[in-house]
Formats: sequence, structure tokens, C-alpha cells
Amino acid sequence: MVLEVLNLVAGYWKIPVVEDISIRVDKGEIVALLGPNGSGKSTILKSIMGFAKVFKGRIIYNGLDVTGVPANRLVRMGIGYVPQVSNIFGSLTVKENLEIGAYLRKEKVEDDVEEVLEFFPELKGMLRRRADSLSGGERQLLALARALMGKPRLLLLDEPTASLSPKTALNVFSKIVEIRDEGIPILMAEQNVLKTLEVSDKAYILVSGKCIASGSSEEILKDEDLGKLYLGLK
Amino acid sequence: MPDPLMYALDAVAYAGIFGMLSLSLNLEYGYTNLANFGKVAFFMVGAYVAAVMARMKYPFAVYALVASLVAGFIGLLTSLPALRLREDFLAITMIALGEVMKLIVKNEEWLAGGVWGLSGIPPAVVVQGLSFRERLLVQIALIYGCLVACYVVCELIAKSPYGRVLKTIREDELLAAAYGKNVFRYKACTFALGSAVSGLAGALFAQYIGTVSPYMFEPTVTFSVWMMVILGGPANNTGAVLGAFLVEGFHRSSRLLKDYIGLPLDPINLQVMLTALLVITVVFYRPQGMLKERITPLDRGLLKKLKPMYRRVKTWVRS
Amino acid sequence: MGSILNTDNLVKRFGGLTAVDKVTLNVEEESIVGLIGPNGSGKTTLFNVLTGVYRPDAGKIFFRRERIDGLQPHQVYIKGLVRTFQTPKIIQKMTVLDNVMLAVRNPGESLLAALFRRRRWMGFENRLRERALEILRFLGLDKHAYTPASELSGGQMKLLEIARALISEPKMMLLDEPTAGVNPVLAYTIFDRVEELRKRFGITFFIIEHRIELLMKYVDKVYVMHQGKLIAEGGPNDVMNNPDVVKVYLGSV
Amino acid sequence: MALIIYFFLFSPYRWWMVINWLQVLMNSLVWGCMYLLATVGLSLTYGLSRFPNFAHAEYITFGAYMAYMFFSILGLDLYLSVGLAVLSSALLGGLSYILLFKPLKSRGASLIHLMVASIGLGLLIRHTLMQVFGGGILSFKMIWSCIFIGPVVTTPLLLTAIVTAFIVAILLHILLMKTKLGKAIRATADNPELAAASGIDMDRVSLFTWLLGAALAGFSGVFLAMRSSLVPLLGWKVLLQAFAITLLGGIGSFYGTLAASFILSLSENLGVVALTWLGLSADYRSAVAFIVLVSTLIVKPEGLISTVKRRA
Repeated sequence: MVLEVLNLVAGYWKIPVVEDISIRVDKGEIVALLGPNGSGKSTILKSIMGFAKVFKGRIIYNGLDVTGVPANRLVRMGIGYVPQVSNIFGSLTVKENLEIGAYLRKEKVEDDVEEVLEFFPELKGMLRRRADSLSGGERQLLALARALMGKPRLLLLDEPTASLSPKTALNVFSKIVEIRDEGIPILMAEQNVLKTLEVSDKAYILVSGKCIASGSSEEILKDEDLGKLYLGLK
Repeated sequence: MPDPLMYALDAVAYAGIFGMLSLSLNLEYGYTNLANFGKVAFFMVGAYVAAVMARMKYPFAVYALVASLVAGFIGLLTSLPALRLREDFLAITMIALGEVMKLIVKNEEWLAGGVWGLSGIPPAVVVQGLSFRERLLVQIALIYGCLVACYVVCELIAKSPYGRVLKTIREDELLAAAYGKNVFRYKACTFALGSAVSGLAGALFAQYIGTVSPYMFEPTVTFSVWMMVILGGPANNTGAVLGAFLVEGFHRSSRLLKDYIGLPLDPINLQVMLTALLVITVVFYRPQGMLKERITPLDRGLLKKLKPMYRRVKTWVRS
Repeated sequence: MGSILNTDNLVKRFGGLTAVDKVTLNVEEESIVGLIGPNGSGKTTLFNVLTGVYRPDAGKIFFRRERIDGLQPHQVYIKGLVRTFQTPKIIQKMTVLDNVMLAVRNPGESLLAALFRRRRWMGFENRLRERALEILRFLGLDKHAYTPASELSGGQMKLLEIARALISEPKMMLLDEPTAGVNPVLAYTIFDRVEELRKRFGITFFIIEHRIELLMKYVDKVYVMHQGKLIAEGGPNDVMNNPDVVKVYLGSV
Repeated sequence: MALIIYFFLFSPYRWWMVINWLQVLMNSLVWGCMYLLATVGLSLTYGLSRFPNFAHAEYITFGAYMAYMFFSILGLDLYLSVGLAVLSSALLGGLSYILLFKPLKSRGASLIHLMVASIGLGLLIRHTLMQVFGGGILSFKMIWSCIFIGPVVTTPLLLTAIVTAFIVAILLHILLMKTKLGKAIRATADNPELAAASGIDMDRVSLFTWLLGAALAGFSGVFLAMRSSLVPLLGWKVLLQAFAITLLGGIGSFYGTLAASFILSLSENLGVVALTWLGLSADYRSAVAFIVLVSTLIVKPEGLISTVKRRA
């Protein structure tokens, strides 16, 4: 078991957004957090990273209680995080974005850049461009690549395919599967339910901050009224 | 050894003048969150306009009015470019304005006497045959008359729907705009009013001291006024005046400390250093100031009348 | 009953991103209309364009047959179109009552009136206060009328937002996620109140809501937004059985 | 229009011929270098910590006084004195960040409170210096021989200043663009949350930036004081220019600051020419900075090079 979230109550300022959520991520798994927007998916990821307020509950990573540990130390412990918006450094070049991803490692990162570029050939020709000149899909790939540069042992992805065209989204999904196959477990919030269930191993369905269904992706996918379940209509 | 009573009265007069500056900054910063770091510029404009006009033998009422109008107008004009932007831009613009205004009075000898300043400004009220002390008392009466007027104006504003709009703008500009308030106009209006009050304080200052020179209007003056508001309590007019008294008392006592205890420090340096330390301490440990902002409905008197009415309505609804 | 708000090919771009893409919609008078769509589909941006926070790059907005595009937010408000915000915008350092009362344009809001003609606005203020108390009672907040707004709970803050929007006697209200961060019981209360307001005062509602299960019980019509475009409209059942909508929410395989 | 051009070029009073334009250019270059050193730290800390540090002026003054102390009072070697002065300035900047601004930020102090605290700190430093060294005018008893390059007069000090500024600019370029630390500084200024999520320790990066910024400010102070004299208002007198440059260049942008420094110094020197022509006092040169400041706010509030993220 890599990550375990126990009875989490989290939110912003005074308002809890998610209530009593428990999540488990095991080795080599893609675990999906699904639910309409406002259901608290992002909040869960942010509270793991320490960007949202944890009112109750515990977060355990590799057997250590990491509740309230600042983000830069979590990164040092091997957690990679890709936020949904502003997930790149717009005023830096693509190459610099990648180098910042490997900030914590002392050794030369040139080889890693090459390696990650093998993984994301789309980024190859644009290393010297300012990152805010990239298109939406390229930004998302860059964000993923940046997180991978840190050689994470757990990756948290917040809606990696939001506002991407279907084709680009498919590309991102296939990258995510490849990352999993490299042995990095992934906890991702997603809105593309069907596609996500197809690639994920386990899923939690959240509605209005509560978990209304969980289980292996196959089981959930089999549910005939998936749409209604997902929107909380069932 | 100076006359201690005179010294005390002088301090009281100063506190009155600075009380007005403090009230005006409270209006801008405390209620509207406008960072006017150029308070001294408007104070100086008021003082110089008053000095020039008083030497031309205009009566006090006229030159005080003109001084406030000119200061208010300059305030309005220079704040416009920065008002739509973030508060730090206004702060920088205003601090720069203070320096530029000083540059003008230093260099325009024909108008403002250059580095030597203007002297021989007659006091506003001249009564024949008064002793020095009595004349000082007349001055204090005049200054406190103006202070009370300013206080009343500020309180009326704070306890009116206008003040409620200012507070709304301070907390959330977008909210104010979404509920029909022309944020820009309110800010500009408040800034102009605050500057005008500073101009009036400047006019009082000029006729009280009898001479003006560029060296009286250093940025430390602005800082003292900020100190008064922050120490007294932003968005609390009583606090602002209290702050003025406290800071003035603090300044005087640090000077006395030098005179009577004989510290080997320059009094001005000591005063500024202690003030700076105090302000940092207050910002650190009590940013809400001595007197907190009161969270009450607009008009207490009105409320008292209203509560029984509210109760009556309640029983009526229940029956 | 005619239409109260309609837009014609409304466009708003941010750099290369088209946040609102040729939106043409029509809200009937005295109806409750929902606006749903996945995150980042441009719903809140649409609200911001409608209320003048952003200037549209193209297209027209008509409110009661009057052009309102290009107006400043405070001018839009004066026309009778009022909005609430996703995260409640509550002035912490005011009482609950003042938080409500600030919404109304008041003769005492001019500097001169505040100083010299106090009689004139005080009467208005008193009447306004009574109305505010009435509205607070309607929403169950009257007990807290004189407490600082910072002492309210998250759900109560949402109600306070609605109270504030109500007192301005709008013709139409735009509610941005009125039930986000609110417990289910209170969420139903909020929607019950909305329904009641529509009946009693004839206010039109346009509501962004994520709790689709809740929204569907109350609305007359739903618009579905996706990547800045309106992809479906119609009654709740039609929309929820529309394959395009399901596809938007569940994604494609 | 044609008349004006005709008058400008062929009028018998060709006043502009009398002016040594090369000298004006030279002065602009010198001042641009001084401004660059004085401003770059202000701009970087402003971009990173998101508030204008008014005490930056006092880092300049402090550096100058420290150099004076080491060189003229303690009689140390010139280069050593300057080095020590720069170090002590850096120390002052670092301490003010650790002891004042960082705890204030973590307490959630408002922007205005931060600005007030920085003004307070500035006054504290300035008056402490005045207490120790007196409020009068001091000077580094050094005599600079004049060097004539064609029609241009200069001194070895000014040439050194130019060379130093260019070296510093190149080093800064290398630091910010090529090293890991520099990239971390830019990343943190760009997007603090993502920087933290990349493992960057924001406190360390900020501390380094404050040290660096104050060190450069102190360096510029040494040159400013050696050029003319040492007064307690040394730094305050260039603060207006520093802010004009920061806003014109774009807050937190190194290249913007670089360009804006020379733009401002050129416009100031041209302004002085215009002022003498109009018969006004040359003291008004700092009004040029004010005009630049205000017009930046009106025309392009984000500055020449915006590091602030654009939406989406």
C-alpha cells in the first residue's frame, strides 16, 4: 500500500468540501476519483499536498503520517503532483520547466530530459519556447513531464484531460497508462468517466463531497445506470 | 529651561493638527484601504497655499478653504492613474509625489521661498493685548474647533450608507461593483476628501508655526501619521485621534528623555528609531490597533428605536 | 410571458482560449433555468460576461429588451440583474444586517447626503432595515441579524448571499452554485426558497449548480455547457436523457 | 511641423550644437549602470515576495556607510572594504527578511502592513546610521583624475562602475538563466504553489534573493557615495528612480529592469538638457522619474516585460 487516506474531512477556510472520505492506493495501480464538478475531487488531492485545509482525518504515505507536511517535503518523499490549472511555469522555457521538475536531484538532469522526451516526443521540438506559448494539450503533456522529471513514486493528477480535445485527451490517457506500466502508482481526479474507468484499476465516485460508490473499475463500469449513479441521480 | 506649560500646550496644539491628518488617513486607509503614503505632500500643499495667501492678507476662512480645495484637487488628479490598480501602485505613486512636491517648493523661490521657505505668516486670529500663553490658548481653540469638525464629518461618513459602501469596497471591490456601487468614483471621492482634510490641517499648521520650509515636510511626517492610525486602530475615528495623541506624546517624551536624562543620542534619531520600532511591533502583534473596529449596525441611536419595533413585528407575525 | 434575458452569439476569449463560444440563450420571465456543465466549461465566465465583469469580445446581451453588453457591473445591477458568487462574499467586519442592506442603492450613499441631508436617507434606511429583517426571517437568519457576519457558518453565508441579492428587488437573479459547501438539508431549503421567491415575487432565476440531482427537481429548463459552447437545452428529463449530455459528463470511450 | 524641423536644424541659434551629446550619452550610461545595480534587487524581491520593499533604499545607504567605515575609519584596503560592505548589506537584507518580512507574511499580514513595516525598517536603519556616523556629509577622501575619451570626460571610478555593472549583469544573466538556483527563483516568482509542488524550498530561495538584492544595492551605494559624497539620504534619493524602473521594467523581470534602467537614465539626462533649455532647475531631474512612473501606470501597468501570469 502506497497511500492511504483515512476519514478525511477537508476544505477551504471555514467550509469543508469533502466529508469522511477514505481512499487507498496500492502499488502499480491507477486509482480514479470520479464525480461531477464541485464533488471535491481536487480538494482531496490538494489536501494531500497541503494546499487545502484538513479538518479531520489522516493521510498516510508509505506507512508515515504525512498530514500537514508542506508540499516541498512531500515532493522530497517521492510524491509528484500536477494541479489542474496553472500547472506549468509560464514565463520559463519548456526545458527549464523540465529542469525545475528535477529540482531535488543533485546529479545532471540532461539524460533525464532526453529520457522524458522519448516518452513525450511531442515536446521535442519546443524545448526553447516559453511555456505560455504552448497549446492546451502541449501544456498538459509538459505538466506531466515536469512531474515525471522528479522520478516520483506516487503521482497525483488533477483532471489531466480537462478542456482538451478528445484526441489530445486520448493521448494523455495513453501516457498515463504508460506511466503506470513503468511502476508508478497514480491517483487521479478525472471527469472523463468512461475513459478513466477503462484505464483505471479502482475508482471512487464522489457526489457533493461524499463517496457514494467505490470498487474496482470493472464493477463500476458494469453498472447499467452508471450515468445516473455518477450524477447522484440514483 | 523652557516654560513647561507652554511646552505642554504646544504639544496639545500639535496633537490637534496631527489628529486631523490621522482622521483623514483613517478615512482613506481605515475605511477604504487606500495606501496613501504621500500624506505629507497634501499637508505641505495646504501649508504653502495658506502661507502664500496669508501673507497676502486674506482671511483664514478663505485661505483654509482654498488650501483644502487645492490639496483635494491635487490628490484627485495624481491618484487617478493608480486607483484602478493594486494598492502597492498607489503607495509608490504617492511616496513619489511627496518627493516631487517637495522638489517644486524647494526650487520655485518666487512662489514658495525655495529652501528658505516662507516666514512671517500671521496667525489666523489676532486679538490685541493677549499674553503669549493666551494667544496659544486661542490657537488651540481654533485647532480643536477644526479637529472636532473633522471628527464629526468622519463619524457622519462612517455611520452612513456612504461609509458602508467604503467598507464594502475595502473588503471586496468586486462585490461592491456587483451591487451597483461605482467603485472608482467612491475611491477617487474619498481620496480627494482625505487630501482636502490634510490640506486644511496644513493651513492650520502654517498659521500656527508662522513659517513654512521644505524641511518640515519630510516623509517621516507621513510615517508618523500612519503610525497614529495603525496604533489607534484603523476604521475607528476615536482610535485615530487617540493615536495622534499617543504618538505626539511619545515624540515629546522621547525628546524630554534626552533633555532630562541626558541620553547620548540625538533626539530626532531616537524619536524616529523608537517610532519605527513601535510601528513594527504594532504591525506584528496587534495589527487591529488599540481600539478595534466596531462591528455595530450603522446607527446605535436608530437601533434603540428599532429594537422594540422589531419585537412588535415579531409578535405580530407569530400571532 | 416573454423572455427576460437573451444573448446573441456571445463570445469571450482569453488569449488563445475561447471561454465563452457563441452562446445564444434565452431565459423566460419567471422561470428557473439551470446551467450545468463540467469544470472549466465556462459557466462562471458566462456569468461574469453577463454581469459586466468581463467585456464580451463579440455578441449581444439583452436584458428586458435592452442592450446591456459593455455596461459596467454597477450599471448592470441597476438594470435589475443581480448575481451571487461561488464562494460567498461576506463582509466579515459588518453585521449580518448591514451585509444585507449594503445591496440597496441608498440616497445616503452620496457624500453630501451622508453629511448634510441625513433626515432624508434615515427614513429610507429605517424602512430598508425592516425589509432586511423580513428577508432574513424568510431565510431563517433573523436570530443573527445583529451579530458580526464572521460568526456565521458556511451554509448561513450562502443564505446571506441570497438575502443580499433579494433585498435589491431584482428582476432576475444569477446564482453561482448556491449550494456548494452546504449540507443537503440546507441545500433543499435554499432551493425551496428559490421556488417560493419565484412564485411570490416573480423573480427569474438562472442557476449554476453542480448538484444535478437537486437542480433537476426545481428547474423548468436546463442549459448544458461544454468547452464554452451550449450543447443542449430543454426540460430536465430531456436533457438528462440526451446522449450528448451523458457523453459530456461521462466522457467518451 | 516642417517649420519646427527647419528651426531645429537650420536656425541660427543652433542650441543643440552647443551640447556635448556624447557626454550626455556617457552620463546616461553611467547612471543606467548605477540604477541597474540599485534596482535589480528591489525588482527581484518585489516579484518574489509580492510587496515593494521601501527599506531597499536603506540597503543602498547602509552599503555606502559600511564601505566608509571599513575604508576611511578602519583603514582597510579599498577592495576589501568594498567587499565587506557588500557582505554586510547582504546580511542586513537577509536579516530583515528572516526577522521581519517572513514572519509577517506567515502571520498573513496585509500588503499595506508589509509596506508600512518596510518603511519603518528603512527609517530605523537610516536613523541608526545617522546616530552612529552623524547626519552630516562625509566623503571618501579620494581624488579621481579625469580621463578624456575624445570629447567625453570621465573618471576611473565611473569606468569601473560601468565595467562592474556589466559584469554583474552578465553574472546575473548566468545565475538566473543557467543555474538551478536562478531557475528556482524565477519559478517561485512565477507560480509559488507549483514551485512548492516541484520540491523547491521557497524560504531558502527567498532568502537567497533577499541576500543578493541587498548585496547589489549596497554595491551601488558604494559607487554612488564615491562619485559624490555620503549622506544619510543617499539611498532615498534614488528610491523614486528605482521604483520607476521596477514598474517600467515589469516587477520581477531582470531583462525588463536592465532595459528600464537605461531608458530612465537616458530620459533623465535628456530631461536635464531640456530643463536647462527651458531655464528650469536641473533639480527637477527626478521629476522625470515621476513622469515615467505615472505614464507607465497609465499606459502599461504590467511593465515592459510581464512576469505576471496571463489568464489561461
